[in-house]
Amino acid sequence: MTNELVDFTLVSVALLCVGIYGLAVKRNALRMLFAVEIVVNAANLNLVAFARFVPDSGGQTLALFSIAVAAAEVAVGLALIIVAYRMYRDIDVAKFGTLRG
Amino acid sequence: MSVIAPRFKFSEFVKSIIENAFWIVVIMTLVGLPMAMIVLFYVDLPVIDGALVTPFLALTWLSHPELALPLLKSFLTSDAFRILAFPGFGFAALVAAGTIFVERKMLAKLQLRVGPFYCGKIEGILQLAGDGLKLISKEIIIPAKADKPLFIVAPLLFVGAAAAFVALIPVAPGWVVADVDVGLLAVFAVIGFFPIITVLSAWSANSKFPFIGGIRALYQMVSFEIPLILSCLGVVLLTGTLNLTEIAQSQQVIPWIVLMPIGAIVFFICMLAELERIPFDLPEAESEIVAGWLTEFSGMMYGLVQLGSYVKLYAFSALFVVLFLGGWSGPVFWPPLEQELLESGQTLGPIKLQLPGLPLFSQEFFSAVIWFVLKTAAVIFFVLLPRGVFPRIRIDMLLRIGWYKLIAMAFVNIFVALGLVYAGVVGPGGIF
Amino acid sequence: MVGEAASAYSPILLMFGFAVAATAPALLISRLVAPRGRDTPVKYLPMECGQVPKGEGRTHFMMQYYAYILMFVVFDVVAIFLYAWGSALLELPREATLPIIAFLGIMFAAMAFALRQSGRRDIW
Amino acid sequence: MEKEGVPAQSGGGEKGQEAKKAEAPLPEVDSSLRSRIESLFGERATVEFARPGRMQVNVAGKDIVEVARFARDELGFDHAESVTGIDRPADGQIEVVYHLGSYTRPDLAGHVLAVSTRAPREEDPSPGADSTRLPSLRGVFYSVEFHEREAFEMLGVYFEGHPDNRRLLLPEDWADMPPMRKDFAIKGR
Amino acid sequence: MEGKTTVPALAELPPGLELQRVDERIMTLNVGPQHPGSGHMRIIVQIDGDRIVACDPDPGYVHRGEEKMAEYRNYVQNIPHLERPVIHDSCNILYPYCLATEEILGIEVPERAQYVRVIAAELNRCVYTLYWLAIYGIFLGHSTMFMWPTGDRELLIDLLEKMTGARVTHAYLVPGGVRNDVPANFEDVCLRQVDYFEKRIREYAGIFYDNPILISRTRDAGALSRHDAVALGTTGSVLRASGVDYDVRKKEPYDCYDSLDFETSVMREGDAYARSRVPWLDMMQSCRIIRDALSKMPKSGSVRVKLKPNPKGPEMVSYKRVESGRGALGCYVVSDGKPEPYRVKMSVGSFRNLIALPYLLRGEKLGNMPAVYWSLNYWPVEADR
Amino acid sequence: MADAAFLALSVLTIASAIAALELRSLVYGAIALMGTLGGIAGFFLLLDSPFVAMFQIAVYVGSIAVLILFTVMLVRRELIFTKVEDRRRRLAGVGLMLVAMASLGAVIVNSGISGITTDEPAVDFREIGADFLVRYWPALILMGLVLSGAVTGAMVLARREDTEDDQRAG
Amino acid sequence: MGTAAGIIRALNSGAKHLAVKRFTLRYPEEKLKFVGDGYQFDPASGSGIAGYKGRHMLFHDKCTGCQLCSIACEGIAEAISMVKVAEEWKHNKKSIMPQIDYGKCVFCGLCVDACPFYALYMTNDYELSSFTKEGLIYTPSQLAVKPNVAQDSEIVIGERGATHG
Repeated sequence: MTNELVDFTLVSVALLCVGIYGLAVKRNALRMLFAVEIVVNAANLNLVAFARFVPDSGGQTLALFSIAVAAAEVAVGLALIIVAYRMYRDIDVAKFGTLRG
Repeated sequence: MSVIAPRFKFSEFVKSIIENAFWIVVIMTLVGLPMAMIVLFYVDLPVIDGALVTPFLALTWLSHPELALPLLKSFLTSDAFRILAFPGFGFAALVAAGTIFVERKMLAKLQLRVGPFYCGKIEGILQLAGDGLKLISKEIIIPAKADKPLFIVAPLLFVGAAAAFVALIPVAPGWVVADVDVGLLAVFAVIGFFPIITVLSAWSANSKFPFIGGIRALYQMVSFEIPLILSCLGVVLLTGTLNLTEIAQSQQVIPWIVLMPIGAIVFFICMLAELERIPFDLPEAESEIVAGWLTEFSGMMYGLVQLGSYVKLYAFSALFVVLFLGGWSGPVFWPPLEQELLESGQTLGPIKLQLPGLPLFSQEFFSAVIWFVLKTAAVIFFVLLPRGVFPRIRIDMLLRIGWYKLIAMAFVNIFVALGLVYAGVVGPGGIF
Repeated sequence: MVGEAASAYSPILLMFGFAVAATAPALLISRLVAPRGRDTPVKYLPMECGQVPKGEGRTHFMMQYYAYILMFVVFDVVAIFLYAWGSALLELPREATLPIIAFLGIMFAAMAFALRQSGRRDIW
Repeated sequence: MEKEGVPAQSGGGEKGQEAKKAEAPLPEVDSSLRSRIESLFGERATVEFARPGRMQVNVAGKDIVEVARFARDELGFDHAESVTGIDRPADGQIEVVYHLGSYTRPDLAGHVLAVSTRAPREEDPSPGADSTRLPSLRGVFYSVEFHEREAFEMLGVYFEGHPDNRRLLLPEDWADMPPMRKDFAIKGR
Repeated sequence: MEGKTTVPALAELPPGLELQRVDERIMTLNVGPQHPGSGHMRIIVQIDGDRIVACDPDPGYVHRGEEKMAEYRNYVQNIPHLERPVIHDSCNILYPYCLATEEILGIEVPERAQYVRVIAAELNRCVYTLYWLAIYGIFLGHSTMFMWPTGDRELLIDLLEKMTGARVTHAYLVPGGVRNDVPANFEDVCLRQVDYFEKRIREYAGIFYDNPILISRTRDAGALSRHDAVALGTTGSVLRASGVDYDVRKKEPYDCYDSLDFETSVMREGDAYARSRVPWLDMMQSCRIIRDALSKMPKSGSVRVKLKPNPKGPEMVSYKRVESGRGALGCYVVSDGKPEPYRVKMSVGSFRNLIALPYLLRGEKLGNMPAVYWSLNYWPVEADR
Repeated sequence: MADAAFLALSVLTIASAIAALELRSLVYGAIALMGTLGGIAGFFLLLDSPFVAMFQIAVYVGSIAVLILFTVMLVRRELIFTKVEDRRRRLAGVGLMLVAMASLGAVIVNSGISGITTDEPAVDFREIGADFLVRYWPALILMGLVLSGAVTGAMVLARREDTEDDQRAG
Repeated sequence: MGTAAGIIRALNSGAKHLAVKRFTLRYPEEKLKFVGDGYQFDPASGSGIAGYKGRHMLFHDKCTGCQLCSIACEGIAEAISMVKVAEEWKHNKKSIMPQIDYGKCVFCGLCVDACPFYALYMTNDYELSSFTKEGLIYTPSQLAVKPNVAQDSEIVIGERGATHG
């Protein structure tokens, strides 16, 4: 018995939902970043899965792009969190009253 | 009567031995035997000469020389043997132990000392065993405020990651634990784990010196990873593959160090930094931060980290050999022997000359392994030599070297390789 | 067959598992064999050169080189990206090198800026 | 050129020494130093003794900064070599001697000017809080910083104006009297 | 009476010690006393990341009270005690005490004894410098530079043992000369071993002093300008590395140094590298002095003036200086006419150079701390006495 | 074999994703996030795309996780160990998650993609490189710009200025 | 390029020393050779005779029990105490002789200088370790025994460096 496309898609959906839950509930900036990462990874999984079952290297290429952009996003996101932490001495997004410097 | 060193009591010693023996027997019976059964249930038993080899059959055959040979052969070609012994953990640990001993003796020689001398009668050859015994019989002290799970697991993870690195190294044609398509990338993926383990262990110790040392280690490993990755790109450009076995085989004619000396130098320097060897042993700079991220480790935990780091040393040296020094390629030592001599030996009067092992392994295999080991030993020598020659450098200088000089040199190397490919020297239709 | 490639990678995991399993007993044996001295609270203090520890072990601690970590995250991606190009180089037409040159040019510019920033002492 | 065995101090040495001492005249540098100090400060600074290369000047506590500044700016003594505290229970005083040397003036290279001053001594010392006080010379010579801290903890002389009058050598929880006082006896002696 | 220490408020701290900001970024690190990179002393450094914000040296872990003990023993009995603070440099640390005591007791030292003393002192200076250099090597992570000097030190220790009968704590110099004459064929052995020794220390250049990594590590680390070096009252190699040509052996020659041929080694840079190189140059000069002294030494003669059992001096003071391995070493002896000195004060080079430490370390990298600290030619036990 | 591996990986991935969000300590959360990312890499391996898998490990686990861990260590200790969220919101979140999961899952299971499987050989990873430079090279340039923008922006943002206290007040 | 040259020179210097002879005294097997018979006091010149300052040797026929060695030691190590001996000497009326505690002795040799009758001198024996503190206390009769010290090895300077030959 081999794996089917739908299995991977279901896992991807589950991860996506976990990510959405995190984004909706968590108020900790770092946790929200974690949730974003989970969502991005769910998307990547879908990309690669479809690329495998509909043989085309484009899906993998796109996944690579996606990972690279995620790295850039994390770098900027963490820099933002550090700035916010410096300003408010906290990483709770509810306490980030104003983003004006 | 000091409290620090309790006096040795023979009765307590005997008691502890008996207790340990008791528990070992109990655990083996209750856990070990069922585990063995479960494993045997799942393992794909080999079929030799049409007979399924069960453990009982295997034991029976072992007593018969002619039947034992194919059995042994089938064992030698199994994954288990590769992981346990030859290109895997056993070999790496053996080389690591040898490295530790050679390092101590060589450093002593360089420093006009004697080094390990008394343990084991001949030049302190058993010193390492003594050290191991010492470490294992020391009390493990975990700081009260430490994060215990992480703190205990970190040395094990370190050894595990080093072993995973070893798994990717091909030692002889076909002799590699995991022969994967993107071997080089897998190597980088494995290397990426070391900074994390280091910084986690440093964080878990909850003490100042390990924390500073861990963060230094993080900076250092992370900064030298990029030149390390870039310096290997030249080889990939020339060979067009990421498989380490293919890379090694591509150097039958000429090792890449001849064409890309800059890349080899960059790789070597980055290797020293990743291994935390002097002159880059900042994470363990004892004059500034005691022992860096190893400060709080005691007893066998420290020993495990040391084992891991020397296994890592072997793996990196072997990777250097595979990438730049042509792996196992080299002239075969003696002309190929006749098959019959290999199998049944030669009768010289009353003595029957047997070549041990040759019926099991081919001659090319021996030649390859000898070349590989020789080359690796040479690289290890050059990794060890700086320890006696250079002082430690400073963290800002280190980062500056990594980010400015080495990356620039790595790019120069890439363009050199590109030029070689486009000039038609290497590649399809090229000279090599 | 989907999932064939994965089997080639399982030995890495097995090797990792075996190394952990083979060395973990060393800790256990050490635990069994080693003498256990009397427990005093001082024994379990973190190392502070013979002084009573002051302050926290883990502090808000950045050192002056945080910029290098940020740079690492981005340039690690770039470096591994180059492998996608490098492994396929021999099969590619020669014009295909131009985009990568342009890409590298952009990254060199970014790197020059980042290195200049990270070299400045007063802002980290 | 100074050789040992030339005691210039009066008072019962071995025989033959007095004759030698009388013969040795002071070199020109020393005598000019002596005359400059004596002419400027007069009564306030008495020259205790002057030998080739060595001179000791006794001053009162209130004048010490002035003398030191004069020695630094006019005479060319640019650093302090040591600060010695001597307990004089017989006089009820604690003597503090600053040994000043010069790196920048070549003609003074072999000279040491000792500036001695006295602080009142208390039978029951409480360092830092009693009358055993002197003005600090750290404003004049940076190099006396640790020496004065040592004198403070060893003899209890509090240096007013010293920015960091803390313990230096003794343990932080030392609760006995300053140990270099003569009434602090070593055990068993 | 109750050891009341005055804790200074923040504003009162000296310029070298004020905290720039009290911040959670700043971490207080106890370097020492039980630390591979501090000797037996404590340096409390406050670091902001990798930069040292403030540094407070705290010697006083091995306080012996030598000065107090000296008030209870007579002039000769003090000899084995006073050499204890720097056992590697024991002849030099006894030298000013002997000179001062001789002045108080009114003794002339025989000429041969002067030369023997100088040879012993120079050998001891080399022994000390090698030990110091070894530790400097290990502080910089250079293990070979730890082993070579400790090994080569054996050559000189062997010579000193032939001279004095002890390997480190010689108790050789006494008021009035030296304890015993040198053995019969000492000149030949000494010349041979000193020649070999000089050859050996020249080899340090390739692996240590000309090592690019060492140079880049210590160059510009803790640079001390000429003006600051004078103002801080530093001495010895620290002073000479900053370009001040001051050597007590030249400026105020004691014993027979005025008849010997040597030069003062001076460097201009004033950084840790220059401070580490000057003692090495000094060792070369020491070899030169020893050879010169061996050739000029009277072949025979008395080496010791016979003292009375409990010698007494007049009521006087004496302050004598010599150039020890760590710089000018002054001994201030106050005599009140009794067989015991009234007060013995040693003004030691380590203590004087220590003043420069907080000054130099501020703003340095943490990695520079051992390099700068030990380049001050500092011996913790001597500072502590 | 692939199935057992698949099941194990899905359990590992989803469980560690939940753990990354729910563990009390942020450091353990970051470790759990590493587990998720590693699990995704395992899926990539199962999908015969080793290049993407190794890229995922090297980039995500090797560098992004390092950065996250480092940032976690930068914040104050009590912030690492405390969780701030209210209960009602959390329940709503769980509900939302379950509903979304069920509906999306139902849609996918009932759509046409169920039952798709393939026996074709996997794409060679070298084609990815060819893709990059032949077909998608404008995207590559664009990504270069994105990455350089990211590193520039992050450097400008993260540097510390000693006027930060004033900023907080203002 | 200067850097590269320096690095190569340092590596060369290190590798070169792999061939230099080691300079280690293998102590229990080899023992150092000392000058003469030990530190003694020469009545003729008023100064000592060079020699190793090891364990003392006491000549019972010369000791008068004058306690000068003990007094000299009092300010230094307090290692010497005078004890009764069973022997009868006509120059030693009180029958007391020094007993030395090597747990305290600092081997300065000032007791030898102090002895006006040359009854004490120091020998080459330095292997005084003992498992008990009492074992370090040497009575006059133990001090009278002349130690037998093996000494064979000296520094030899050769082509390939110095060794303890």
